Amino acid sequence: MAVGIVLVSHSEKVTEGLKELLHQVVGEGKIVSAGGDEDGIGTIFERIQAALEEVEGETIVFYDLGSAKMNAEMAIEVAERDDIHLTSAPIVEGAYLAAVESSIGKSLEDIKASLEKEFHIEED
Amino acid sequence: MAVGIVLVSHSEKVTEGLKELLHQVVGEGKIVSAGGDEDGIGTIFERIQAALEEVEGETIVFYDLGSAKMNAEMAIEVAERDDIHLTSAPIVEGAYLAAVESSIGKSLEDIKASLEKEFHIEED
Amino acid sequence: MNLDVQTTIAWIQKLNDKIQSNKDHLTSLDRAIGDGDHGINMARGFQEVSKVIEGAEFSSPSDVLKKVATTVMSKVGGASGPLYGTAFLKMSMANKEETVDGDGLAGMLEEALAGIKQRGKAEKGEKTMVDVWEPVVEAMNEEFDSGRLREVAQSSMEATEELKATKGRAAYLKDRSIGHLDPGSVSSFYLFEAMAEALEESE
Amino acid sequence: MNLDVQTTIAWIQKLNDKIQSNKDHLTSLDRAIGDGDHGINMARGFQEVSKVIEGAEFSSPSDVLKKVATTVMSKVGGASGPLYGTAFLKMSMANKEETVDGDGLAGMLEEALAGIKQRGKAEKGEKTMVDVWEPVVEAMNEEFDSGRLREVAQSSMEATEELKATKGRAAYLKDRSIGHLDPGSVSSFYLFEAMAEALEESE
Ligand SMILES: Nc1ncnc2c1ncn2[C@@H]1O[C@H](COP(=O)(O)OP(=O)(O)O)[C@@H](O)[C@H]1O
Ligand SMILES: Nc1ncnc2c1ncn2[C@@H]1O[C@H](COP(=O)(O)OP(=O)(O)O)[C@@H](O)[C@H]1O
Ligand SMILES: [Mg+2]
Ligand SMILES: [Mg+2]
Ligand SMILES: [Mg+2]
Ligand SMILES: [Mg+2]
Repeated sequence: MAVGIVLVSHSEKVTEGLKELLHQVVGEGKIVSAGGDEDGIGTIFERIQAALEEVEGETIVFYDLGSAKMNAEMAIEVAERDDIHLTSAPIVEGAYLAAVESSIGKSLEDIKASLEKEFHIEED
Repeated sequence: MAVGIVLVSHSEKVTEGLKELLHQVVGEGKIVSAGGDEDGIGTIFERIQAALEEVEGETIVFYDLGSAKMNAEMAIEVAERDDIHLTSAPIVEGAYLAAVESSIGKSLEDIKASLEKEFHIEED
Repeated sequence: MNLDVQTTIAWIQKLNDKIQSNKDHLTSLDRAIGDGDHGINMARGFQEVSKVIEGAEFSSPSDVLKKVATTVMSKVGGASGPLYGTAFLKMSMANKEETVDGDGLAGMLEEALAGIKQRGKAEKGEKTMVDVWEPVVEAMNEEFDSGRLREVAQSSMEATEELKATKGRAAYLKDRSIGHLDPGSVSSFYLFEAMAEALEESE
Repeated sequence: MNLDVQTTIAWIQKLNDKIQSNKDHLTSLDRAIGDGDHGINMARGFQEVSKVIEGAEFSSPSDVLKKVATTVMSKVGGASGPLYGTAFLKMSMANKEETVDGDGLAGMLEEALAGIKQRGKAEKGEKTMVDVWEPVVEAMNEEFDSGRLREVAQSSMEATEELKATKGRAAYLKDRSIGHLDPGSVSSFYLFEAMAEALEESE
């Protein structure tokens, strides 16, 4: 799987479960879960940062709610890499599409285009 | 919370985690998780059926992938109730919106309309 | 070429045998264009079906098929659970006679196909089990014959290799789905093969 | 009215004290229009901030604020984590002098506000902490004064009660958000109140 996937949700169970689901669909592949905070529901910048480091290379990041987005944006800025894309596509459905496309060797650009088409979103 | 929410995903962790997240946002409320199958990733008609029975009253059902949809449709047909709506809105983002609106007393019709607007979908 | 209770049970048991011995084959086909669980789903569900119909008493094929339907719905899971569940349910509703003749069988299969298409919203050519069920129904509507049933099921199953998927995960794979058999079409072939065998042995 | 290392530490410790003793208040405000975790998020994060700056040596206010920023980013979570994290980071970058005077302080706050707005994409009037930060920055740009700082922070915090939310969960609540104080605006008031107290005590 070429493009890595980072899952940022307020719930660690959601990202862990989603990761398992995607692994069953695409087999191996760089899918990293960065969900939850120390008291349960929330997101933590440090976990996202660690996830981005774990993936390396072209990466697409999914988030669930607005505050997860801010933490993800911050982690991406701090990483100072230009091969990471933060998408507003829905986390479960979007990550499924991205995982399948990545597993057949699509590039980050291709996957971005597919997400835009499928979910009627405009990415920057 | 007036309108109940049933979450159907291939992963039990996803629906359980999402349920916890929604409970933190809206407090108490009828949110039932019906995810996974006996071997892990999948959906099982029986669990959805049980979830629908547990909720009672106006209910909105979210699913993740196509086969979850079929199982949900079948369970809804068998239930022979006309107060259940199956939505194609994204499961995490859609259920969040629905939970918030339900918690402030919105009706099933109102929530359907909000989901259509927010996610550019057409519901029947 | 008539279906009675005993033949119906033999059909389903033969189907279960085929599924159990081809579990890995179905799973590896699904790994190529799906999520790799079709063998697991079918084996789990039909194991249960086999157990459930073994001890029970039935008054008609419809009776057996209804039991099969509800067990499949509850235990198979995935897309194939609701699809096969619907198929068996429609068959059980289509004909309630104690012994179903060739025309009756053709009518049952036709109803099952309609149920599958309604449930899955797939049309022929989209690389799903519909690509086996539809040619089979067309052929059996001309004349019900177990030899022809086996033949048409097999050739249309094989023809799914060249189709491009537009449903489910395989749809995202698009052109890459070409060159692989559709797993649900292969399990549907087993269903028809088992039916043909049971009917022939009952003669 | 100058900020040195010691005053900066006093400011942050006072802020932590206020957060710890108002943890339940912040949480119950967030329960009304958010998800009920603002007190928990802030108390967890600033507890850690307090511990981290206690032992350490710093050469400038900028130095202290940078440490606060990275700890807040890592430990607060939620929306307020990245927002306050960004605010403290921008303050630490805006002025690196050993002692920051009134003009320097106004400049720091202005940069922090810009960071919050860029991060959260909120404008004034949307019932967020911006509704406290923006009036404060405007007033301090005229003339930095601790009494005025406290006054403006308090009145603009109180004014959020009448605003309608358009961001985050509260946005879905729309009109129902009216009549409740915005939790992040209340914690922002504590930040400015603590700053005013620390500056006054250092004189
Ligand atoms: N919408 C559909 N209509 C008809 N058949 C379908 C549809 N979706 C899937 N199938 C059939 O089901 C098979 C896959 O079943 P299975 O692997 O058990 O379920 P899942 O796809 O949920 O993992 C496919 O090979 C195909 O024949
Ligand atoms: N986009 C935003 N821009 C500015 N401030 C925001 C924004 N979103 C939330 N806030 C502030 O954060 C506060 C909520 O913080 P907190 O409860 O800790 O995070 P969360 O909303 O993720 O649970 C709100 O009261 C508001 O003042
Ligand atoms: Mg499968
Ligand atoms: Mg499956
Ligand atoms: Mg909150
Ligand atoms: Mg929160």
